[in-house]
Amino acid sequence: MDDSAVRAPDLSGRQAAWVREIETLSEQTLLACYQCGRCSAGCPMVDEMDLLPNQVIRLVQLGMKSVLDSQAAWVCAACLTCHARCPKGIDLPRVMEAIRILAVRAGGARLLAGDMPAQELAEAPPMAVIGALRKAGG
Amino acid sequence: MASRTYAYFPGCTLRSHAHEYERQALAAGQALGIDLVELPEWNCCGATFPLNAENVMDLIAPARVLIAGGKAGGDLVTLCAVCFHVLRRTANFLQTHPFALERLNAFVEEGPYDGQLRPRHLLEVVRDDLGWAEIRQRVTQPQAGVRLAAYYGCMLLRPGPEIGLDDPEQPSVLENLIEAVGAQATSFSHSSECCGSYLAATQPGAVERASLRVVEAARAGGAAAVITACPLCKYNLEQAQREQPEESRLPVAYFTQLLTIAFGVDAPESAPWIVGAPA
Amino acid sequence: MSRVGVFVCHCGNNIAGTLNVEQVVRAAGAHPEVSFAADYRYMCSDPGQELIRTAIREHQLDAVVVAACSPAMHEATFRKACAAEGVNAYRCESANIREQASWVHQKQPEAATDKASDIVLSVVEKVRRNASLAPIRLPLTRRSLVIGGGISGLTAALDLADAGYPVILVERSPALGGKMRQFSRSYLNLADGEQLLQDRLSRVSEHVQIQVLPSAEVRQLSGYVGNFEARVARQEPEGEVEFTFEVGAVIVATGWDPYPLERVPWLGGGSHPDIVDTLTFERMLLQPEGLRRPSDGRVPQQVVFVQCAGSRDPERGVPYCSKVCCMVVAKQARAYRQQVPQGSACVFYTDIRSGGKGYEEYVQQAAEQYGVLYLRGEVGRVEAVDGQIRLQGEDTLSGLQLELTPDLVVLATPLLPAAGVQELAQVLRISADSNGFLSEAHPKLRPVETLTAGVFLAGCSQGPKDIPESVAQGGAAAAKVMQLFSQEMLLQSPTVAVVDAEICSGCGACIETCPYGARSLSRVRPVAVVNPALCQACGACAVICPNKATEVVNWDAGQILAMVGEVS
Amino acid sequence: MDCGGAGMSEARPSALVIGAGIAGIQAALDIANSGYRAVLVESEPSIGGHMAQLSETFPTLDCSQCILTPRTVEVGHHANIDLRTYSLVEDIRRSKDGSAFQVRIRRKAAYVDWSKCTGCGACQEKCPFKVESDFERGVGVRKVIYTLSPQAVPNKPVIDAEHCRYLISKHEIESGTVAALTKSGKPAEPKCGACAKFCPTEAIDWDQKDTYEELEVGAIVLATGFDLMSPAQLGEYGGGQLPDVVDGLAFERLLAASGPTAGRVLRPSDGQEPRNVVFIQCCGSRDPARGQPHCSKICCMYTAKQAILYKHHVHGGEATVFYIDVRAAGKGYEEFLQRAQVQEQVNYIRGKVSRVYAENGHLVVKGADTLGHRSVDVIADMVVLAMAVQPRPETRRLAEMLDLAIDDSGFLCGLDEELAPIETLQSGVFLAGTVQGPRDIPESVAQGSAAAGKVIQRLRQQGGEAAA
Repeated sequence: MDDSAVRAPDLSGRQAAWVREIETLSEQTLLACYQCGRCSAGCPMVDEMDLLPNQVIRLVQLGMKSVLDSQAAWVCAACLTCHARCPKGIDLPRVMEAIRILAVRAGGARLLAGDMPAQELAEAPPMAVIGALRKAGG
Repeated sequence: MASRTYAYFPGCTLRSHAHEYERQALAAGQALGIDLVELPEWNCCGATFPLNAENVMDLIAPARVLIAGGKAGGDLVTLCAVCFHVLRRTANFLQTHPFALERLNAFVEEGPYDGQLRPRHLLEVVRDDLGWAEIRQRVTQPQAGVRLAAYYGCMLLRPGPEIGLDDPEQPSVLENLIEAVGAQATSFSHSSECCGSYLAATQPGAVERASLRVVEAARAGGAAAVITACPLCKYNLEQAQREQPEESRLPVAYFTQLLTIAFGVDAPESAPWIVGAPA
Repeated sequence: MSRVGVFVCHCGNNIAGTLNVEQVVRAAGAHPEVSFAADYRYMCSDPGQELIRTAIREHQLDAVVVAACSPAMHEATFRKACAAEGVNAYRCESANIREQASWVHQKQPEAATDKASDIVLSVVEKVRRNASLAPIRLPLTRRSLVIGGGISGLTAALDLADAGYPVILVERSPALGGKMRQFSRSYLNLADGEQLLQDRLSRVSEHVQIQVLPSAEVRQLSGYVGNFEARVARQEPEGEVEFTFEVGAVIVATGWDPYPLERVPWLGGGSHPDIVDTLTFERMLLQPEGLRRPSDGRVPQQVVFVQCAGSRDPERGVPYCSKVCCMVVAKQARAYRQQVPQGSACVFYTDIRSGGKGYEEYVQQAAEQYGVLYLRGEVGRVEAVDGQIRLQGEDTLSGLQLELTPDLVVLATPLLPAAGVQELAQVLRISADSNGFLSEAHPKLRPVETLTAGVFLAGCSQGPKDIPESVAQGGAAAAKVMQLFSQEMLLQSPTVAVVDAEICSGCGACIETCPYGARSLSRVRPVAVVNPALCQACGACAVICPNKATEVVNWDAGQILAMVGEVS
Repeated sequence: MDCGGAGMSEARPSALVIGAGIAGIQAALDIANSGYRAVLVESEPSIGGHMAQLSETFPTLDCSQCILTPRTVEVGHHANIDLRTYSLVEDIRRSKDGSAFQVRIRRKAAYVDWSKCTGCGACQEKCPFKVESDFERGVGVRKVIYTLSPQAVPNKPVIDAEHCRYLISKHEIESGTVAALTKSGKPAEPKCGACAKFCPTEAIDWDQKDTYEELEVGAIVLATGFDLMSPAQLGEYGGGQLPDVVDGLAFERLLAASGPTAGRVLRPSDGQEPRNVVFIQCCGSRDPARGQPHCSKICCMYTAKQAILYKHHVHGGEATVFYIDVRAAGKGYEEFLQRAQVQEQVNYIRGKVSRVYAENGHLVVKGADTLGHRSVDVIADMVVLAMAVQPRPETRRLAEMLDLAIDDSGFLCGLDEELAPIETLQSGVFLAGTVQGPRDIPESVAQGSAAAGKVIQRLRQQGGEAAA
């Protein structure tokens, strides 16, 4: 991600509308996160992500809207490992879901059945297909 | 043996991909005096539990299953780990969020749902209603010497306080079951690591890498097979190995198969952990 | 002929793991005046002490050598055990074969064994020549001098006064209360510093046992524990007035001073009126019209707090952690967000050090409930460009470089030892560490004592501390004084220097050389005399005396030569 | 029972100090050295508390036992201190005029008559049964008749009735679960009894019962200290399941010269020297979701110390510390941390560990490096968990007895946590040390002294004359 180019994050204290939206949708207080990184330590999908899970929260804390372009939310399998071990009890999969919802609303990524690899669509059990459509289809 | 009757929700995957799971469960149930009576009418549970505040619409599908379960009376039992997860969390949510329940009831014709049902997994029925002693008694073909990896994945365990099926960090129900049929549960470092779940449909490469880590860990523990309660876990673990020569793949089996074989319902030869299993 | 008993301690494996204890016992046993020699796992344990007592009875011992750890550890233990069996305490000596042999020569067990044997035999040579002595008894004045009227000094003074002991409380500034008076509030109490101190201040001013001297400084302290004489100079409108007090104990509670802003130039210190330190911000929070920034009186909309602004920075600032800043900043950022709800508060930090009761929770609330944004990283530079403050920093967690233009920057600069404390330390004959904070007698177990008997420490004089710690230390120092004052007479070690008046020429060389000021010329005739209460038996006088007219009791030349003879 | 209390003058004003760790010891000594009587009650068989378990202390690396034993020995022989070890305070009631407290103390049956015992240790040597030792934190064993250490004060053993073969079989015979007569018709005899056979002074007393004592005191100091949260509560770290995952106190025992390995760092599973040790901080601390909300304060420093000592013990060994914030706030602490990081090359990684599991004879530590922006797996031979400091169970009982305030974590509250941290809501009841919250040794010592000061003040105000 090319966040390093952005040199003036929104630290205004008046949270941007999209940050508030994420907090409302996910019902999580993101400033509660003290960035211990435990979510990133245990995430089974972390190697597939362009941002560490804790950095996803960090960018939301800093008001960096570029987080909405990150792939991390789409690679999250909602396995709840991070949530189960978070010392502050933050439900990160809900944050990931909120980011996906915002991205879909913004007209960005949206998964349609036709987008899925044909083989997977044919072979995968319905629970995977339905799950993927519901998680990523908006 | 006194017979116990439960309402039973199969879910989509058991009717399309995991027929064996259902057959084994019904057969093992019969041997144990467990009567699983399928709901007269049911629909998909939704396959995921919605993780956002605007979830009421997404909860209609699982709520309808709960309503059907309530009408059937008694406990509602599922086999699929994901169905179980979605139904139990939906039930918990509606029980603790009266306003959401009220809103939801406005949308479902079959209702209203009273918010009181606690859906159960067959593993809980076996462990809590019957107990391991009864399983051991029923075993005619003890699986002595067979080393098996107990694989929970995510949905059966997390979030621990809400699901409450077992200790989310050090679970034991599958190990206990394996040992009840005379087999040995191996040490398995990845017993509750994620296989990649529904990303199978969108990110097959990522799922394959995650699933292979699970398979390799099971192999490292010396397991002859992986025992699971989830059709998606089974699919993902098997898919990840599809490029490997058949004889070197680590078989993945439902816990119910352990019962049917140990009870003599299915032929010993049908057990994947004997056929081609490493010593 | 003496009948010496030698007891060699294994100290678990500390000694026996390295050297051959049995060999040391044999070497000691071969000495003609050693009547009994034995070893045991732990001589300091009850059975170990019992071993000594039984041997004294059974072998009619009249002197004892315990070969074990440093005498600083257990000399008192073994002397007490000997005294209980009628052997004079000063006929019992420790031979240090742990710190001086087994610990330092772990790789050379044989050499260590030989060295330990030499040490033991040399101490045998000493102890057989030791005189039986009785402790010196001295009177004492049950009044104390408390230096510093901040929270720890006030606490110490009140505790002593409430216990019935009179106190002279000397404060450098015109008013009592110290730095706490300037605080807008504390972490837990909403009231400002002035109000929080109210109860203590009024009790001090009304207490019959407390005499307060504001605008005053201690100029000289002579005498010794229990019998000090303090000269205090007080600034009065008509000039300096000097007082002399006789006190038995001194508590130093001189607190801290703020670090000059100019010493953090890379953070813009001193370059712009809206770059302030935390103590200044405390006062700004108390402005009756509400928080206004100094330059133009506007309400600052974005405040950036910079922690470790000079602390933990051995190159440019001070090497130590100032301990209180993390909590001070959390408190101030919360207060700011309360006063200016639409404003933003960011805190640059390296590690948040909220180790204290309820502190972690307090900081978490700052972030969670008060919306304070914590940025983990250093601030590279703060500067004023055309009147606008520019701050360059980094958030190491996101990897973002940040360029901010805050309305106000609050620098959490280090706590410095109070100005003048070095000079005071010299006056009091106590030491300070390399950072200028006063040194305690032992960092673990004697945190409020100094190595000068009768002088105690409390609060930030010893190092940065928060309020509850300062209060506890004030109370602890007071307790140490109470303990001292509860003695009827002070007992002092009799192993001090003595002067043979027949030989002494009164040249004064020993007076010059004595580091403790324990020697003076007799008023009666030109010979040196020793104040036994001040003498620490260092022996410098014995070395310098051209006439061999002075020596330390039980460390006389004959003993030392005999000891040397044994090891050479 | 005779605990050495005979001859003490009830008329002398006295204070009760509950808990004989370093804070309680300091309070008792300061009270006693001021001429007042201190009754020091300790639930363990001997005094010293957690400090007796430590190897070296930060930041000076002084040997803990070495600096502690002069204090414990002084307590043991002090004319003004009445020591009541292996004892619990059962009840406290304030007198009608409010100035004094009636205290009831229960001394647990030790099955050893301490007035006869000389502490020779023959019983411990001959006892054939070993059990896991709490004092050694599970990495060492003790006999069923035991003292906590060879330097114990008092150095008198107690019998662990739960594991004693003789007492168990004696109970079986008395309760009728075993026939009262043997096959040959002789009365059944309890088995073993080795300690009694070899005791030279016949000090073993199989019929000893708990005994009770009532006394009146003018003031109370609560210094009941802390416990570490059990690693078993952190299943994700294999706590309680993986033998080479130990807590901070267990690692102290492995480092201590007086410990079960005589100061050699050997991992519990196979006795091998670990080449790679990972230290995880904030285990259960700063964790309102599943552990304790508070910071345990001491862990950052003892972890730095343990990492340094480990590297001194095992040359070429690698030490890695996972941390969130390193809290080195205290005199010389920051400098000590710098020493660990720079001179001793302890590897500090900012991030919390998610999981520890065993694989191929090693431990895999799944962590994150939040500054390097990556997840890291560290292969380790041993993992040390800096478990949360939490109050001891009896603290709550005492708080209820005395009607004291407790905080969310269960620690006792001072009258004003900032301005009057030593005093409590109850006049005459004072706090010292970690009973109030996590703190290090110098703070606990200062608080012990400060509490003693409050006691002396009170006793002097009550007009009692100190005995010189």
